Amino acid sequence: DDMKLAVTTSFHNSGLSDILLPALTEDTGIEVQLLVVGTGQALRLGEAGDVDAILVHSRAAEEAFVEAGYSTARREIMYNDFILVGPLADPAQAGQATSIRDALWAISGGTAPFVSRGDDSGTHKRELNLWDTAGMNPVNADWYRATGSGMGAALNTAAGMGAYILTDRASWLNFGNKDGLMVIFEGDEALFNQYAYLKVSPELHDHVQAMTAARLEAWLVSDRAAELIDGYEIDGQKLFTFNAVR
Amino acid sequence: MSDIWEGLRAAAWLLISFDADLWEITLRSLRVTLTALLIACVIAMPLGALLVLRRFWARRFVIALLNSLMGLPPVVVGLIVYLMLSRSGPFGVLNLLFTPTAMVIAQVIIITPLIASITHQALRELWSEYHDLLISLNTSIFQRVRTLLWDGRRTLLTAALAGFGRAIGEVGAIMVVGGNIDNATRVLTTAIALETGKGDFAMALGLGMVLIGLAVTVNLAIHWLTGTERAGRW
Amino acid sequence: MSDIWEGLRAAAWLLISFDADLWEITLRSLRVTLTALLIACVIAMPLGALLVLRRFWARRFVIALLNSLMGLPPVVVGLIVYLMLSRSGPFGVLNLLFTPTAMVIAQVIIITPLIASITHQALRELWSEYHDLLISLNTSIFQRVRTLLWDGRRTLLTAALAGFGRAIGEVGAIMVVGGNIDNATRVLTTAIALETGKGDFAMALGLGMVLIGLAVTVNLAIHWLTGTERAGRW
Amino acid sequence: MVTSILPLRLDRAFVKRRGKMLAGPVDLDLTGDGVTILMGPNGAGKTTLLRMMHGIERLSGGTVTWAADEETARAAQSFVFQTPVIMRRSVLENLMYPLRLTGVAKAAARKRAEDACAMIGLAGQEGQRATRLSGGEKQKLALARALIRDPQVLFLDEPCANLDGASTREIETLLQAAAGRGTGIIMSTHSIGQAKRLARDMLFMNRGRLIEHSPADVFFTSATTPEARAFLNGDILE
Amino acid sequence: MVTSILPLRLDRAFVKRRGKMLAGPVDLDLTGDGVTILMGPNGAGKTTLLRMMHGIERLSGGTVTWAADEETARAAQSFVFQTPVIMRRSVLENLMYPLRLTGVAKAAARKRAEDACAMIGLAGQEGQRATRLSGGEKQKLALARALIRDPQVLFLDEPCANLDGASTREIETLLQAAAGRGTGIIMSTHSIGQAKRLARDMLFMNRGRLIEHSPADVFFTSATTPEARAFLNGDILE
Ligand SMILES: Nc1ncnc2c1ncn2[C@@H]1O[C@H](COP(=O)(O)OP(=O)(O)OP(=O)(O)O)[C@@H](O)[C@H]1O
Ligand SMILES: Nc1ncnc2c1ncn2[C@@H]1O[C@H](COP(=O)(O)OP(=O)(O)OP(=O)(O)O)[C@@H](O)[C@H]1O
Ligand SMILES: [Mg+2]
Ligand SMILES: [Mg+2]
Repeated sequence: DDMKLAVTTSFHNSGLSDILLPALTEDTGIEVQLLVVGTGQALRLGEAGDVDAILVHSRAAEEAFVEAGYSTARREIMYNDFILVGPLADPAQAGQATSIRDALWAISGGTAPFVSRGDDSGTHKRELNLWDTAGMNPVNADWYRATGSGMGAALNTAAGMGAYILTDRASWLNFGNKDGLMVIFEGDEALFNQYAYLKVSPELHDHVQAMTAARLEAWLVSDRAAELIDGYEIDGQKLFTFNAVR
Repeated sequence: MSDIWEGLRAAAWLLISFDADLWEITLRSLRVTLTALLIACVIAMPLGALLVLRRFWARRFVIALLNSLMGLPPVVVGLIVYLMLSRSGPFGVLNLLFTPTAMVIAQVIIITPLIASITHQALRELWSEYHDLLISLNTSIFQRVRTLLWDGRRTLLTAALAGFGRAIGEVGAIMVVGGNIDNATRVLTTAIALETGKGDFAMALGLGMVLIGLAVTVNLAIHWLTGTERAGRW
Repeated sequence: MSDIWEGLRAAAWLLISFDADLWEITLRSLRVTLTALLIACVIAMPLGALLVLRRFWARRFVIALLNSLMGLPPVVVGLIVYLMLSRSGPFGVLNLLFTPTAMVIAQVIIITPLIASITHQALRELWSEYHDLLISLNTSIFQRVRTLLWDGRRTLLTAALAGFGRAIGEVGAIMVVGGNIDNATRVLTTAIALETGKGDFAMALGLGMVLIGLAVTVNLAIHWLTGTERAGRW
Repeated sequence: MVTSILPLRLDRAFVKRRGKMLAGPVDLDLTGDGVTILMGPNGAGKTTLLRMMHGIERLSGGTVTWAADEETARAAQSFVFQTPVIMRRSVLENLMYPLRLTGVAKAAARKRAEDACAMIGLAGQEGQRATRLSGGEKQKLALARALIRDPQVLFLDEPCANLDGASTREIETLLQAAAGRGTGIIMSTHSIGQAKRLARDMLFMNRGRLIEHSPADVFFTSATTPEARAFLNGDILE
Repeated sequence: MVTSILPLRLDRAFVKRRGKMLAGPVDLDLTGDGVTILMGPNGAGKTTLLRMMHGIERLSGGTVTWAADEETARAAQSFVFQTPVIMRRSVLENLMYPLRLTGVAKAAARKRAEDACAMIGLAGQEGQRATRLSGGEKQKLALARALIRDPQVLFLDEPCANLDGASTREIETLLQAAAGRGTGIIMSTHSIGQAKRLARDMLFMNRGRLIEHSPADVFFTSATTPEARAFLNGDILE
C-alpha cells in the first residue's frame, strides 16, 4: 500500500523518519512517500487532497484545519523541544538567562543579530509567540533578520552571520554546519513542541487512502512506534518524547 | 574552503562506492531531463524556425514574449503546474502529481521558451542566406522549416545544450511538482537542496560535483558525436 | 484553478495599491539582475568571441565545458559562493554574505556560461563571413573581437536576454547567499518561494505575475529600443 | 508542357526602398520565346527587375501577372542568382533538393542529379561540400540546379560572370538548347559579346528605368536612346 | 615606400584538403613590378594560389616568403576576394574600417573614405547599407577598400566579373596607375581581353599546377604548353 504524507522540514531533518518508515513498512507493508515542505504548504497539500495525511507542529493552524473539515481529528503523537542557538562567544550573554523570556530580553540588546525563519512555519509562529509573551515586538529592529526560509537554510544563515536563532532540537542535532554556533539556552517549558498527525478527510476527496492513513495512525501510536521514538538518540541525546493518548 | 575539499572527497567516494541511491537519482535526473529536452525541442525548434519564416503582425510581440518567458521563475511554473495537476485542479484525475511525468511537464514549460529563442536567433542568419532560393523554389512553409532545421542542425546544438543545462540544474519547479519523494521523484538537484538544508555541505557539494560531471560528460559526448568543432562551417 | 484567479487578483491588487514592499523587492530584483547581467556580458561576450576566433588546442574542451556549465545547478553555485564568503571562508573578511553583492556574484557565475555559449554560437556565422577580410586586413585579436561584437550586436541580444531571463527568475542560489532577509536581500523570486512555502499560493502567483510582467516589460523595451525586428538583417 | 505561363506582363510595376526608386515603373509584355537579354550599367536595377518578375521582390506598386494562376506560374520558374545561393550540403544534395521538394523519389532524384553534375563538369565532386566549391563551380552548380526541374521560364542574373571561356560557351550552348525546346530565358549580362550571341530580344535599363525594348539586331545596330548607344560604346552613363 | 616587401618567393608550396591537391606544389619568384595576371579554367586553383601567396590559406607544405619580415609584409598587402566580403555597415564605414584599424583619426578617415567613394562612382550612397548594394557595386566597394591603405602589393581575384564595360575600363585605368606608382598587382581573371590589356607577366594554372610563367607577349603569341594554347582557343581542358 502506498500513501503520501506531508511532513515539515524539521521533522524530516531530525532523521526520525529514516527510523520510523522502514519499521512501518516491515510491520504493516505500508510504503510512505514523504513530502518534505513548509507547514503552510503541507496544510495546503492536505486541503487539496494531494496527500493522504500530514504531520506538522502548529497547533492553531491544525485546529483550523480540522475546523474547516479537511480532517476529522488531530492526533498528537510526540513532542520535542525548541532551543536557542547562537554564536560561541554569546555576545548577548543570553546563556546566563534563567528563562527563555530573559534570554530574549538579552538578545534584544542587539549585540548580535537574531535570525528568524520568517516563513509562517510552526517554528516561526512559536518564535513570534515567545517574543509576544516576553512583551516585545522586535520585527522592525535592525538586529532582527527575517529570512523567509526553511529551518536548514535559516540555520545556515545564522551560521554565516554569527546570529542567534530559535530552532528545534532535532534539526539542530542533525545540522551539519554547526561552525561557530552552540546551544545557548534550552529547557524552558515554553519551548515544548508538539507534533500532531492529521488524516485528510475522505469526505472531501474520495480518492484519499483513508484506510492506509488510518493504519498509519494506528501504527504511529503503537508500542513499536513509541519504542522507536523514545529510543531515537543523536550524540547520546534523546530527541523526541512519545505522548500519544491511546 | 575545507568543505569544498570534503565535497570533492564525498563525490569521489560516492562514485567509487557505486552508491545505489546515487545511481538511481542520477538516472532519474537524466531520464527526466532528456525526456523534457526531447519534447521541448520538438515543440521549440519548429516554433523558432516559424518565427524566422513568418512575418505576421504579432511576430515581434511573440518574440519578445518568448524572450521574457526565458525568465519564467521556475517556482511559479512549478506552482501553476501543481495547481493544474492537483487533485482539486482540472487535471487532477490524471493522478500525475508527484510523479516524474509532472516534473517533465514543468521542465518542458521552463526550457521551451529558451530553446525557441536561441533557435530563432540561430536560424535568422541561415534564413537570410537561403531566403531567395527557398522562395524561388516555391517551397511550402513546412519544407522551409525542415530545410532550416536540417541545414542549421549544428547551430541548433547550442539551443539544445542550453535547454539541457537549464533543465538538469533546475530545482525550484520540480521540487514543487515532484515533491522530492525518496525512491520516486528525488533527483540530483532536489537531493542537493535537501542536503544543503541539512547543513551537510560536503554531501551537497559532492552531489553537485556528480551533477556537473554528468553535464560535462553529456556535453563532451554530444560534441564528440556531432563533431561540431571539427568540421568547420557546417 | 481558483488559485490562479486569486493570483491574478492579488497581482492586480499589489500593483494598484502600489504596495511599498512590492516596490522595494521589485527594484532590488531589477538592480541585482541588471548588475549581474552587465558584469556577465562584459566577461562572457568577449570570451565567446575569443572562442570563435582562437583555435587553440583546448578550444573544443573549453566550449564543451562552457556548455556544461550552463547546467551549473544554482544551489551548488550558491553553496560555493556561500562557503567562499562565509566568515570562515577565504573572503569572509569582506563581509559580503547576505548582501545584494553576494547575490550579484552568484548570478554572474550562473549566467556567464550561458551568455558566452550563445555568443559563441551567434558569432560563428559572422566570423565565417568576415574571416578572410579580417585576416587579410591584418587585424589584431583585440580588433577582431571588437569588430565581431559590434557588427554582431543585434544577434547578441538573444544572449543578453537569455542571461537576463535566467538571472531574474533564479532563486536557488540567491536564497543561499542572500538569505532572503526582509528589507535587505529579499527579491521577487525568494519572496515567491517564501509564499509558496507558507502555502499562500495566491500571493506567490501574484508575485510571479508581477515578475513575468517585469520581464515582458524589459524585453519589449529592449526590442523597441534596438528595433531588432524592424531593420531586417542588421 | 501543359499550359504555358507566358506571356508575362508588368503593369507600372516598381520597387522603391527608403524613398529611392530602385526599378520601375515598368510596363512590359514578354512573350518569352527565345532568349531575352537585360543589360545596363552597374546599379541600373537589373537584378531588381528580374526579381520583380520572378516575384521575390516585394512590389511597391503596380502588378506582375502571368498567363497562368499564381501556383502554376511559381512552380514553372527557376532563378539563378547573381551571387549563387549554395546550400550547406554536398554538391549532389544541392542538385537533388529541388527534385525532392516536388516529391521525386530519392533514387530517381539521385540519378538525375548525377547526370546534371556530369553536365556541368563536376563529375567526381558529387560528395564535396558545395560551399567549398570554387567561384565558377558554384555558378555552374546554381545553374544546373535551376535547370533540373525543367522550368518553363528561366531567369539568370549574370550567370557566366565567374566562368572561364570554355564553360561560358558550354553554358551558352545549353541555354540555346533549352530555348530551342521552348523555355523562356530572361538573363542579365555585362558581356556584349554574349548578348550578341544569345539575344533575340534586348532590354536596356539605366537608373532604374527600362528605356529600351527591341529585337537584338535592331538594338545592336540602331539603338534609339543615346544611353544605350553610349553603353554599347563603353562610355560612362550619368 | 620604406622597404619593399617584394620579391615574393614560393618554395614547393602546396595546399591539400581531404587528400585532394588544390594547388601546387608551386615554385615561383615574383618581382612584382607591373601587373601579373593569373589565368586558368574554373577550379584550376587560382583562388587557392592567390590566397596562399597572401598567407590566408593554410599551407600543407612548402614555404611562402617575402623580402620583409612577416609583420611588415602582412601590413603592406591587400586582397580583393572573388566574392566580396562586405561588412554589415554603411558604405562609408566599410571604407573607413581599414583606416581606423591603423589608427587614422576619424575625421581624416572619413575624408579619405568619401574620396574613395566618389572614385568608384558611389558618391551619394555613402550612408547606404553596404550589404544592400548591387553585385557590381559591392565589387567596386571591395576594390576601393583594398586600395585605400595604399598597399605595396595588391591581390585581386576576378575583380571585374560583375562590372559593366565602363566600370571595367575605369578600374583597369586605376590599376594601371597604381602599377605605375610601383604597386605590385597580382590578379586573376577569365577575360582574355583584360589580360592582354593589363598583363606584363602571365601565370597559367590547370588542375592545381602552375604550368606557365612567362611575359605576356610570349604567352599570348607562343604559349609553350598545349593546355595554355587550348585555353586561349576557348577549348575545354581535361
Ligand atoms: N534596400 C535598398 N536601399 C537603398 N538602395 C538599394 C537597396 N537595395 C538596392 N539598392 C540600390 O538599388 C540599385 C539597383 O540595384 P540592382 O541590384 O538591381 O542593380 P543591378 O543592375 O543588378 O547592378 P549590377 O550590375 O551591379 O548587379 C543599386 O544602386 C543598389 O545600391
Ligand atoms: N576543402 C576542399 N575540399 C575539397 N576540394 C576543395 C576544397 N576547397 C576547394 N576545393 C576544390 O579545389 C579546386 C580549386 O579551387 P579554387 O577556388 O582555387 O579554383 P579557381 O581556380 O579559383 O576557380 P574559379 O575560376 O572557378 O574561381 C576546386 O575544384 C574546388 O572544388
Ligand atoms: Mg545585379
Ligand atoms: Mg576562384
